[in-house]
Amino acid sequence: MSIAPKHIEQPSVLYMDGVSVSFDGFKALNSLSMCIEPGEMRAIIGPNGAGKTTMMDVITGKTQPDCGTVLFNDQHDLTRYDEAAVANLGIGRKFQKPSVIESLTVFENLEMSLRGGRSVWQALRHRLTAEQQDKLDHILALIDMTARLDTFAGNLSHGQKQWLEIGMLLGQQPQLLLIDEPAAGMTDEETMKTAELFKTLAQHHSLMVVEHDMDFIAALECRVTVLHEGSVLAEGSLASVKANDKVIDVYLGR
Amino acid sequence: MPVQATHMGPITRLLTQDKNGRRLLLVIAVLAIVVPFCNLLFPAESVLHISTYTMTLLGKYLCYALLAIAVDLIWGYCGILSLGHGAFFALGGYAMGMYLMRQVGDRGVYGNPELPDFMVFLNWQELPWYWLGFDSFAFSMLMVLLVPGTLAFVFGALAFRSRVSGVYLSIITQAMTYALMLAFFRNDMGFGGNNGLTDFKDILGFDLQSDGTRAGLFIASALALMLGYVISRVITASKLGRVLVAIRDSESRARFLGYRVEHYKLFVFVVSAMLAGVAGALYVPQVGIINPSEFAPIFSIEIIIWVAVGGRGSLYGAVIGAVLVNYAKTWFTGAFAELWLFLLGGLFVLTTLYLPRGVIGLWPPLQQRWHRYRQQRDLVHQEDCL
Amino acid sequence: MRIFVLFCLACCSWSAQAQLAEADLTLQRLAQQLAVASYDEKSALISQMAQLPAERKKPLLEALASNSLYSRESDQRLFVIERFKPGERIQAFFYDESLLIESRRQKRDFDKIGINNAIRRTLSSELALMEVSSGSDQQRRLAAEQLLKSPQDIDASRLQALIAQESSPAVAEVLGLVAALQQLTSADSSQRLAAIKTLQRSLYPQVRVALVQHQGRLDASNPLQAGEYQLVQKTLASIDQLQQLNGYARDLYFGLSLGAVLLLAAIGLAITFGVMGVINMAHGEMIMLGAYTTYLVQQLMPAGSEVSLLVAIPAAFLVSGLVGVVIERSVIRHLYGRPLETLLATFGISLILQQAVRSIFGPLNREVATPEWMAGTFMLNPGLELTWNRLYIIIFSLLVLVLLAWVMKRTLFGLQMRAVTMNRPMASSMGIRSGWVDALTFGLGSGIAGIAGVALSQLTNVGPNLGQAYIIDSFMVVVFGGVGNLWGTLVAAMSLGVANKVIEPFAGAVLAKILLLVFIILFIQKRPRGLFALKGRAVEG
Amino acid sequence: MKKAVLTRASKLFAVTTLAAGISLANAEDTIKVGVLHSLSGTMAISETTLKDTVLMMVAEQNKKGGLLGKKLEPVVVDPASNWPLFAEKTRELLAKEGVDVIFGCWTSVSRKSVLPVIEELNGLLFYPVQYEGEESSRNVFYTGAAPNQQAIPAVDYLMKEVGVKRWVLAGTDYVYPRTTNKILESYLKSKGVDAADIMVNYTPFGHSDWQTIVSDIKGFGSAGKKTAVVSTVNGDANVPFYKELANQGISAEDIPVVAFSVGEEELSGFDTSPLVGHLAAWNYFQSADADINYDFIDQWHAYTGDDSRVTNDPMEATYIGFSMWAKAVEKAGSADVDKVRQAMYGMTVPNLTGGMATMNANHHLSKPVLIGEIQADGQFDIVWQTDGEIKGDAWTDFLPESKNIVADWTAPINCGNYNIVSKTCGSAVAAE
Repeated sequence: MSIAPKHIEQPSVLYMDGVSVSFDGFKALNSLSMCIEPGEMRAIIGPNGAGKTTMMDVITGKTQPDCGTVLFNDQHDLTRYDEAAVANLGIGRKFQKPSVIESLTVFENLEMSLRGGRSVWQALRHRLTAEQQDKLDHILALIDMTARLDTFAGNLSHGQKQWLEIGMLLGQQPQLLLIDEPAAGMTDEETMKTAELFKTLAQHHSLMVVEHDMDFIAALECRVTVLHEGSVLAEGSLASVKANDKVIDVYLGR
Repeated sequence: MPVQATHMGPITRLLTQDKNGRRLLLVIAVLAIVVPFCNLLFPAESVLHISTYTMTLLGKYLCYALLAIAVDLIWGYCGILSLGHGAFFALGGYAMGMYLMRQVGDRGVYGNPELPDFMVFLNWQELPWYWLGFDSFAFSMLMVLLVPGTLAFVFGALAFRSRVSGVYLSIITQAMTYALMLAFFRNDMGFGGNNGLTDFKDILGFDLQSDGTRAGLFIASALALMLGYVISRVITASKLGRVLVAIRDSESRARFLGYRVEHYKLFVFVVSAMLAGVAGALYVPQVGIINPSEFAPIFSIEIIIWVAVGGRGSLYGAVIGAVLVNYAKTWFTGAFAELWLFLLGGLFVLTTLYLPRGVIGLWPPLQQRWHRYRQQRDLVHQEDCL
Repeated sequence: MRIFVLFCLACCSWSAQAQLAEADLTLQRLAQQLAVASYDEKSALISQMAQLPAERKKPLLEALASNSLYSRESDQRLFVIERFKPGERIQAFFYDESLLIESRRQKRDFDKIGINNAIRRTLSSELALMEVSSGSDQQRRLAAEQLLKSPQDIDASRLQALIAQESSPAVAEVLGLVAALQQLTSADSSQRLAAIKTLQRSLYPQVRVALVQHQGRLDASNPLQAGEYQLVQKTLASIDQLQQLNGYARDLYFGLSLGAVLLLAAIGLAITFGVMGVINMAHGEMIMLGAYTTYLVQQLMPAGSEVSLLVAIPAAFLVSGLVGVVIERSVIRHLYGRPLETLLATFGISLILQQAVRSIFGPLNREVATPEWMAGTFMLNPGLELTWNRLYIIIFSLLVLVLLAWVMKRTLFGLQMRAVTMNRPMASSMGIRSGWVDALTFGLGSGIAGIAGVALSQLTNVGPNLGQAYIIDSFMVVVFGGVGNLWGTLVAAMSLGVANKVIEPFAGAVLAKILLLVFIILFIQKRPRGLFALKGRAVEG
Repeated sequence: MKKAVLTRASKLFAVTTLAAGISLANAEDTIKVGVLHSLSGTMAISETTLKDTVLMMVAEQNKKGGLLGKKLEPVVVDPASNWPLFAEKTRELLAKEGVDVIFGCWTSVSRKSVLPVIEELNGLLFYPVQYEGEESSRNVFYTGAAPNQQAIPAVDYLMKEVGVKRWVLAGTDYVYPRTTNKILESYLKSKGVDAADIMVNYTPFGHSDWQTIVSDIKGFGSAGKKTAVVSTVNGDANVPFYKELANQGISAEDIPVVAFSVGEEELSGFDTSPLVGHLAAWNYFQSADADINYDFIDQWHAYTGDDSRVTNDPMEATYIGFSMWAKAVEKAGSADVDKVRQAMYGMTVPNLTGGMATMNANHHLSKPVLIGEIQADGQFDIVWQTDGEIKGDAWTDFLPESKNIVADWTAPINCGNYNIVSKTCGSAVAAE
């Protein structure tokens, strides 16, 4: 299947067209095209080396593509921005390995993530406003860590770190969230709780979730894109994708 | 509790929360008053007299302590391991040295009112342009900040924008100080070559040989150290400080949170370089000489070692480390002239192996033991009462 | 008939012997005069002695040239004394008498037959003349080259006779040049022109000097001399052109040899720092230990000084390697994952090692002899003499690198080493004893540093500060080349060496070094992970 | 070899126990002798020997019953080749230890660093190394050579005896070579040497790659005129320099090198056989033929327990300084600095080359100048020497700015930089 050329009347949060990246001759992304609409939640699956992480690197400004277009909100050419600028445009990223600041407390981690005040001078003069305090309380409640706000992030369990990182994403108030394998290392119960959380989030944000756990993806109840060798292999509902012959061949099939 | 703390101003927070810092400031303040007092007011025979030797030695330690704080600020809090911080220290020192040299005026051995002795000696006809202005104290003090600051800015802007990090950054800072050392060794540079700048006469009209001036310099060093500590503490206690820690622990997380890591690194690198410059400027009049060996890479490594011995990432640990290692060096080179390298080397190895958090890492366990002892004693006491 | 011939031969040999004996007596008489002669008189005496057909004149003159000829005050007997040290025996030259030195004060009894550099010059040209008619091809050529320095010292007809009987074309050519230099001052212009033609393609510096002097004697405006003047000028121009090419070649060679030194110094660090991630400040001291091992090996086998250097290579590898293993097991083992603390600990170790060496061997530099086969120069052409030791060091450094690359890529140990450094837990779970591999890897890096010490002992001071001189350069090379990449280290070392030597002639040694440091700083901005950085996701972290 | 190592180790042990013991036996009835030489760092290679020399002299003096009935007590500190540390240690010696005299320093910069402290606290320093001159401090006695006691005679020798017409002045880039070369340049030009026949080259400290420079020297020397190299290359850089000279086949007959910083000790670090005939200029060589010298060498070997140890010029300078100081203390009847200083002027003691050393009022010695040729055994063969002793000149006459300055610490002048034209002390006044 092929993605239709971009129509102005169909707005998108993220638009990628013909993106290719190669490392020393190895094609990590091969003319990848994809489009995410406002408020959409999208799950990405694909075998190892399919280019999932590289795709996220390209979106977040970490890796420069060799060619192709990456547009955010139909106006910002993301290839011209670096990580910090992309983040400040409103794209949050969660890594596969939980990446929180271990020698800061839960509270300090979240405080750092709050939107605004990114310049050195603002950071030096920073005071927490009542509005920001409310926002923090809200996030703490959402990720269920109100009781742990003084704990050093390094002392949290794996699952808690994942949640803290998601909390930090929320603090950024991004339009688009890129989430890499959130369910890895979580108990079944935590996994389902996370899926519920994402569905809540999807009411206000666009989400792109990379995941291996099929149960989790099923619980998300969203469109699924299958990546293979750096390009899109199939796209549609989980059921339709699962029925796709090509997908069965490379990924699900024996 | 931290919720409230963040509502308070950083300085208030510093005073209420930084218990060890308060103790340190108190100790320095007491030193700043007592040492000059005992030196000037008590006669040499008195038991209370503190000799000029001890005072200049302590003054030197204070300068080193400020330098160590500068290094701890970037290494302990931001993870930038600079193996070239001696360069900023030396540049500050040279700026001060140039002022002191100009103050000599026509009292040099050749009596040239314009040129320092070494220039007369090497046939310089006129003062090079970069020496202009150093007859003014204000200008020189500005240069003490600006020269190291500008070098740090240019170097940092290049390196941090290109995302040079880790050992690569350490090695190019080392290359920087090494190149500067070679350059300053050249007599053609106009900084006195290997002999450097020496034979100073007075500062702001006060005779450098007099005890009063030395006491004044000692107080100035103590004040500079206290100020340097407070500035560093204000930075580390603010949100800026937490961003620095975030950069140290996970640079990419900080980036993806939208912080321009290079700006933060650059800011703190420049501040640190300026602190180092001030330390150098106060050091020079007290030891009486500035020479390119302060640029030697080994010296910069030694600074790192002071901080590591004291314990990085706490600021007061750096102060303790600098004083401790330098005191050990003073003592060893006098008492065990032939063996001191064994002792110093052994100290470094043992510290790394058994005190990974430095000397200050010893404190919490001791404190805990003390508390337990007190509790037990109280318990026994209570039982006795019963 | 046969008897007659035999008789004649006997007669001849007897009379020859008688002549020889007589010549030796004259030699002795002249030699004894040396003791009281002035420097000018000595020169004359030496020339006279050189003319004698005496058998022993060569050893005598050689002893004189090496400043070891003494005359005993009491009886003017001549003695050869190599070193005046109590406990050594000295030998009289013309008499069968030997003497044990008991005290330094005995030196009083002897007068040294002093020579100065002018006499040394006369002596060496006389000795060269003696050798030019005897000795091997190589010796004869060297002797002939010696004659180039003072062509007027030799009689023209004698020179022609030498050329006529010379069998080796190479020696004959040099002798021809000597003759041409002589003819350059001839009054006959056709002879001069022929001489200039002979000299045309010669790159010996003496030839150029002689031509420049000759040009000075000529008057360009004189029509009789104009042609000759132009010929000289043309010859000089072509010589200069060739010399310029030689200059480039020389700079390149110097650069490569400096690069080889940098490479040797850095290779060990490329393992301990590059592969293992230990910021090894004690690396320089491993080099120093290697150099001291070379010294010790030479002390232990004084007679076999020619091979001692070869013995020192494995010895230095073992000594430094063992020290490395001990350091790894006792200190560094506890510090994996804390690279910056390895800096602190190894710095401490380097101080301890420096002081240990200073305490055991003293602060003075130690003498490491250069074996005969490494000394001196080889001649690519007469204008381009290159030093043997540098050539050996270039080859040696490449050998070490290739050997190391082979160990890393092709042996089981290399495989385990790479496995452990890439993924320690995985390697351990596969049954690799990672602790053991770590120790050996560190030992390997240290041992190679020790080998570098053997090479450096040939070039520089063997003293407690040896290591300090190379540690910073080593780090620069490894980082410039890209940490963890052996070929990067090679390219970095060689390019820094050559660049340094290309810049040095016009910027000076210091500025060249400063420029290179600035270049490295800027280069790292462009490629933050050195020349040969690994790309892609593997580097992430 | 093994024995030497063992004795060294045991000596080390002895010294440490001694050091520990001394601080305990800190009694009033001793005269304290400070020793301020680097025992670690880059200068340890040269300075450690001088520390041992002083300790040997002290032990010798104590065997003779000390001075004024008191024992001498050495106080050894290690300024670790760190220049600010020299100043600090001087203060420690004078203020904390209360030493009566200091023997120490090697490099000019260390002396410059010590100078303000020793003047402030009115101490007494004996400085035993040849240096650039242009200095005379009330509190320092300079027992090494001034430029007129080393450089000028050496150049004279090369010019007159060897017929050198073309000169390479090669040195390490610091003040001693710079000054010496400046003096020599002006001296050579005054003797009619063309500027094109002088090549000046400076290298950094510890320079180790001499290929290009030696090859340049070779090129410069092949221009047909007799060429010589005047080397003020310092310390560590000498070994690679000489090794490169040997390797590139520059022999003494072609281009002799005369060095001012290379003595027996430097030569003991490498094989000198390819360097036979190269020269050095000093005020002393170990090969000097004098009874007092043989005694000194025997004493040195006995003290170090190693009879391969060599002696050198700075050791002789230390020896002279110590003997003079001891004699001055006896003469003054006190170790008080000012009294000793007064007693020093005109003081004469035998030097080790068979002559007499006299201390002049400018704090510099009168010494003979010797030229030696390097021998295969690492010793020098003395080929030339001045007729008598030459008086050290604190301020050279060959530089315009110091031409009119003299030093004289006796009445009525009593000044280290006295301008003989304006007849004032300190040129500051003279300039007005």
